[in-house]
Amino acid sequence: MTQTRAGFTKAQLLEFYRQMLLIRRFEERAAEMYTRGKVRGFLHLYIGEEAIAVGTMAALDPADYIVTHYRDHGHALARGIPSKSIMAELFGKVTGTSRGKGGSMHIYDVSKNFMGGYAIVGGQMPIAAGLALSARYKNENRIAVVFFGDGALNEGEFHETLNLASLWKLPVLFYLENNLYGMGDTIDNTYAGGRDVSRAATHYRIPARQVDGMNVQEVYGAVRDVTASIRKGNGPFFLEALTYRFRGHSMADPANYRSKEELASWMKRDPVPTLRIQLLDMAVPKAELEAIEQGVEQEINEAVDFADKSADPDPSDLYRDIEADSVSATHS
Amino acid sequence: MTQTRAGFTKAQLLEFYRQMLLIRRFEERAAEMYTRGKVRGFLHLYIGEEAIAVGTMAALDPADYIVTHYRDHGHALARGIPSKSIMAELFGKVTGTSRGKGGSMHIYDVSKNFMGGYAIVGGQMPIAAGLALSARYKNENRIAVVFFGDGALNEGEFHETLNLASLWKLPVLFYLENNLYGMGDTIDNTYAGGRDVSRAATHYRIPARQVDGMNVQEVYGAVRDVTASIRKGNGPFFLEALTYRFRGHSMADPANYRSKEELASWMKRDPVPTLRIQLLDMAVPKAELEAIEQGVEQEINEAVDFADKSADPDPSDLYRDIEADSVSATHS
Amino acid sequence: MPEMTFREAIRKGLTEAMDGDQKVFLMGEDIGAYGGSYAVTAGFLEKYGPIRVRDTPISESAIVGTGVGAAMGGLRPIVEIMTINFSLLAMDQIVNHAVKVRSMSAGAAHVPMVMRTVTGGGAGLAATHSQSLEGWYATVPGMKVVIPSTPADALGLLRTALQDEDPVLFCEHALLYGTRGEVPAKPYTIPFGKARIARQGKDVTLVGNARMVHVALQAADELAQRGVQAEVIDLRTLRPLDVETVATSVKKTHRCLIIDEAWKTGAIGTYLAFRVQQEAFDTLDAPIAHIGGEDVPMPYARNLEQLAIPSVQTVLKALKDQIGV
Amino acid sequence: MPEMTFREAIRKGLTEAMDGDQKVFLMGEDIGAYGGSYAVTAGFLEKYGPIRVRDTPISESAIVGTGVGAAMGGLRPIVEIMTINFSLLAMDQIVNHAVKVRSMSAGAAHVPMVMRTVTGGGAGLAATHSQSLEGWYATVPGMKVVIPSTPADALGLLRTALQDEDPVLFCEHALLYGTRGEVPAKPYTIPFGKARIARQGKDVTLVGNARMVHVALQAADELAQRGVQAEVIDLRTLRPLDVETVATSVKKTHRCLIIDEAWKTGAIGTYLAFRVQQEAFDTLDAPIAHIGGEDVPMPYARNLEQLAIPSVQTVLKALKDQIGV
Ligand SMILES: Cc1ncc(C[n+]2csc(CCOP(=O)(O)OP(=O)(O)O)c2C)c(N)n1
Ligand SMILES: Cc1ncc(C[n+]2csc(CCOP(=O)(O)OP(=O)(O)O)c2C)c(N)n1
Ligand SMILES: [Mg+2]
Ligand SMILES: [Mg+2]
Repeated sequence: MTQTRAGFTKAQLLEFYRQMLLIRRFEERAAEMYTRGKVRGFLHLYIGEEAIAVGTMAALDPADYIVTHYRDHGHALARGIPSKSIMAELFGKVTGTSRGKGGSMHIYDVSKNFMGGYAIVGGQMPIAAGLALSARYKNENRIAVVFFGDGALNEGEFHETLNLASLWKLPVLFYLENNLYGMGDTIDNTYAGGRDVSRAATHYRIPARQVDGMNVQEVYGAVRDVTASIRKGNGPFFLEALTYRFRGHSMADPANYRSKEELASWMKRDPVPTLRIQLLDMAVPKAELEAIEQGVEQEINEAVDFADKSADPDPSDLYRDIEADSVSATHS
Repeated sequence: MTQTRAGFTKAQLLEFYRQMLLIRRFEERAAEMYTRGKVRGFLHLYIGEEAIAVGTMAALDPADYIVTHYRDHGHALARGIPSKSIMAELFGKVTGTSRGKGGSMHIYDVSKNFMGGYAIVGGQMPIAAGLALSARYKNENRIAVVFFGDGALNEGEFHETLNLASLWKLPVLFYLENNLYGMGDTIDNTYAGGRDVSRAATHYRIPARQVDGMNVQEVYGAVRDVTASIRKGNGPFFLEALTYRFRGHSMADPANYRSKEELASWMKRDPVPTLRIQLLDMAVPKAELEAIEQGVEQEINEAVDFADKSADPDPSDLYRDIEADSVSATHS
Repeated sequence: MPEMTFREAIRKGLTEAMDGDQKVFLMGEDIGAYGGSYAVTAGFLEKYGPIRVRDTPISESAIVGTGVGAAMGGLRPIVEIMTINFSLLAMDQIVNHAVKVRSMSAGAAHVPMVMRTVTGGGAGLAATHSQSLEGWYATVPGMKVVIPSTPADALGLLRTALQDEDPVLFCEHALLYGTRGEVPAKPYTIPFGKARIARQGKDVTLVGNARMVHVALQAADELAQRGVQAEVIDLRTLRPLDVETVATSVKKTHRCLIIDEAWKTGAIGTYLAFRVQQEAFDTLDAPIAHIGGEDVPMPYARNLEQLAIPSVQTVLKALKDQIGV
Repeated sequence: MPEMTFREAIRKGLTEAMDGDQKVFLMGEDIGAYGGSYAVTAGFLEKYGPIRVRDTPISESAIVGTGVGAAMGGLRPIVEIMTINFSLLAMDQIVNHAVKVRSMSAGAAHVPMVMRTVTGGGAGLAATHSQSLEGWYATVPGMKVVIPSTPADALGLLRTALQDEDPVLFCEHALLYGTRGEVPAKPYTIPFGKARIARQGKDVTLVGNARMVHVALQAADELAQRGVQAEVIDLRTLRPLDVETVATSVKKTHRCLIIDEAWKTGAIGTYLAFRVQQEAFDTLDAPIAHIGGEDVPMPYARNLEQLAIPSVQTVLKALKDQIGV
């Protein structure tokens, strides 16, 4: 289970470790900033799920489109979007990824083909299909990857999109981050198909696969495999990563609806310390890990500092980026 | 195939014949009235599909709720709603089933638990689930039956409803009238799952069954079986009747998108003459059939006459039945 | 009179309905185990059980549509749409089904269903989660749209909603849940279509709904310091809309500012302005003024968000610039 | 100038776009094999092939959402929503996604997508298939709403829509497809937000959109027989809305009637009335009048349907009763 998958270099694994830790520390600090009132609105933490974003992004091409949901810091950081830009966005600063307009739930970096976090459950699904369509239409060698939670299985849009993507053989990876809960409801109460979620995809003749979302190497391998199939022109693939969020749904949620035991059993599989132990087992010197840890710590400090010192958007930004010419038909 | 299913009395089969013929003639006349401008809007004919409505309604209890789509004349007539009331509705007369307000696509007869035809593809699905919920909540011994076409499989609402109904074990029969086309598009172009549509239901752990929709006895038997399961409290069932519409999608459609051969091959299985031949084979005297045929002819003549002679709605009806107190907040 | 929060008033109304009528049940996302995303139904699942407090999948269309059918079947569903932003996913069921069944069936079937939802911005939830879309529903024949601003109104209007024989959209402003107010102890209801005079005055009429009533009241306090007596009217329901009460006030004050949190272009308050203008045309000193939310997707940043939603400052500025008060 | 039908004008615009730019493609229900439910795209599949003329499943939300993504990916989708009634099923993608991507991404992504749809009543299609919902979309920041009334405008406005860098809702009235009109042979476009003076007059201003422009023009003919010179204004686009042109006309005529086919309560024309009233307050002889569709789910019966939609008679009656013309 926790065996290192063959074929990873030490450098790769160290980079996985660094990225997972970066996400972890980033979010811990974001949570702290939330309680201090620097970050507001809804803040959804990815803590516990880091292996998915990190393993996946490493396995993708930079040209591939990424579309995700509101629980998007992990994907954004793993895609290489600077932590300071994301933190600044959370702070609502003009230096943020969306100049402070989007906040935590709507991280974009089009230069990295990171086409946004979306806060309407299921709303991102057809957008990814459309991006995939554009790639295919233009004969571009890239795919679209769309992340969503188990809750999105309940939305009609999920089905409409899978059906359409399968019919049109669109190069899209439907990526389910199954953390077993949508807000306070378990998947057992919200998806009638039972735990074998793959049939939600296979009945559209979309091949499906499950992967251990707590294991970054497994994730990487699975994503390499399924994207290879997509790139060959076989149409969409459905990948389900089994995972768990260690925190509540958002900062407001104490998560009383689930048992301490369940949480504890998943926390035993925390991908960050797990990989650390593996690295030590591989005889990576502790100092090397500590250097990484310090680097992360410093990066996060700098991100918070940057966000804190950045300027608020200018009041005139209110009317910016609404239409191409930024003119809107208002009445006073 | 065309063998009489064991257990039907002659009277039953004659009644099946009468009802199928009634639907057939009713619609032929409605089409004629449409070309004469007496019926307007969209008129969707059920011609070819009669065996489904007739076999099904005979197998249901009067207490069961019926919900259907816009192709609803067949269901309404088989449910026993007077042909003259339906024809008057098509004529937009105050004597119609909805006092002329609904038209062809929205036939209701709440006294017969016929809870409406609905013209938004898929829109009727959750309504049926809700009726089933009400029955279960009140411990009533009845189920809800909802008809829909193959096109409705594409709507997200179909999925949302099946999922919910399965989770809540609602007593609802999801009844697919698969006539292979949604307007001009074949199911092969619009449903990615192939011809084995049942998997759209079974992945929600809803049991599914297919029946020959051109054979009224088969339909009757299948509906008896699957509703028995639903009545036992096993939750929803999915029944697919394979059928074909002999006419275009609506009066406006010449149906150029399908081949003459395909149509001809289905018309060979026309349920009305098929049953007639069976009855003759059973040594039913021709005169008996002719009496039925004359009765139908007369009923339809009377229906048209009734509709024609009925009054238009009163102008004041415009404001009727909008809210309980029929008061609406209008500005002039 | 006992004091309670807006949230408690809604809870009280729901509790009364659940206790008083077995046909009433609740259905919605996370209303049970989670206790409601705004904690309105916390404890209900434990008290009433899963048959009457039904956690649903995240399927807005099916939730509302199932409510429609259940209501047609004789129950009295109270459906929760987590926020009005998500109602867009159920809009077909609301606009093409819930409100049309009565008419399409010539009155033989009807849909006594209350749809509770959360509206409004101001909590840093950005573009897709901060909208005030109730005005659209207020244009639909067959619909009722309720939007209280105080605990007492919330309870009185909810009681009325729960007696209604047709679909009611009941909008609760996210930022009002924690606000407190006195609520009469003895039984009362509040009819739809009757606005409330929240403050009497003779010099200018301010009209608002939901949180904008509080903004108007604060502006009235400021005006009072300058000797201007503003009358403040709380619409309470957007459909039916009480044009009469506003027109009567305007005939007295000769000046009027209507405030919406919704995008100002095409906001329901501009329709009200048009209607009042017709009724009170000859008595007006200045054209009726209107302010609303800025015509922008709601920005996340706090400073921009504050600029996008009408505030005491924008009210006072509009009064000065447009009405000269 | 060549004459053509409204349908032909749209076909011409689509053909030009398809011929002129490979990035343009069509997507929608039954636009290909069936030729479009109003026969607008008949023959397109044969001409351009299935890559560029894409028949879709009956999945309004996915259709629009796929268009959003394709546009973000650099294509220029022309998405057909069979009628505006069904747009309710795609409303989340339109309101929460298509128009918000630019703002939420601070301008880094945007959605140049034209959504063609069919609006209006009068064809006996009853409550769920006869609505005029374009006014709702006209209140959404980031949106453009086009609603032509003549073949020439249809073509000129469609050309403009196809050049736009943001989502455009292009509404075609079902009863106008067969109407004919002259269309300039040499290239032209029509800018958004510029109303058209369809007839000049000095005594009263009539304002409409889509089919209501024709109703207004007929009413103007009747008025002319009585010596009353009505000016008729065709709004052409509901967002941006050309308040200016209407106000200028009203300053001249001192009287105004605005006509909507949409339900009269909260119709976009009442917003226009409010705006014009503000601009032209001192020059008005009477309050601005407005009529719209009756506040009812559209009935099927012909006689009732005719009563529900503004007609020449209701226009003349409103002018007499409300403006004294
Ligand atoms: C259409 C819609 N309905 C409801 C919500 C409120 N909501 C936000 S997140 C969420 C749960 C989603 O769960 P899941 O898809 O499993 O993702 P996770 O949060 O577990 O990552 C809900 C119900 C929403 N944002 N959009
Ligand atoms: C939401 C919605 N989208 C599109 C339409 C237009 N429309 C009416 S019937 C139809 C085809 C439906 O086909 P199917 O479900 O197979 O039923 P059939 O007509 O074959 O009985 C379409 C696309 C509609 N009425 N509602
Ligand atoms: Mg989840
Ligand atoms: Mg079909």
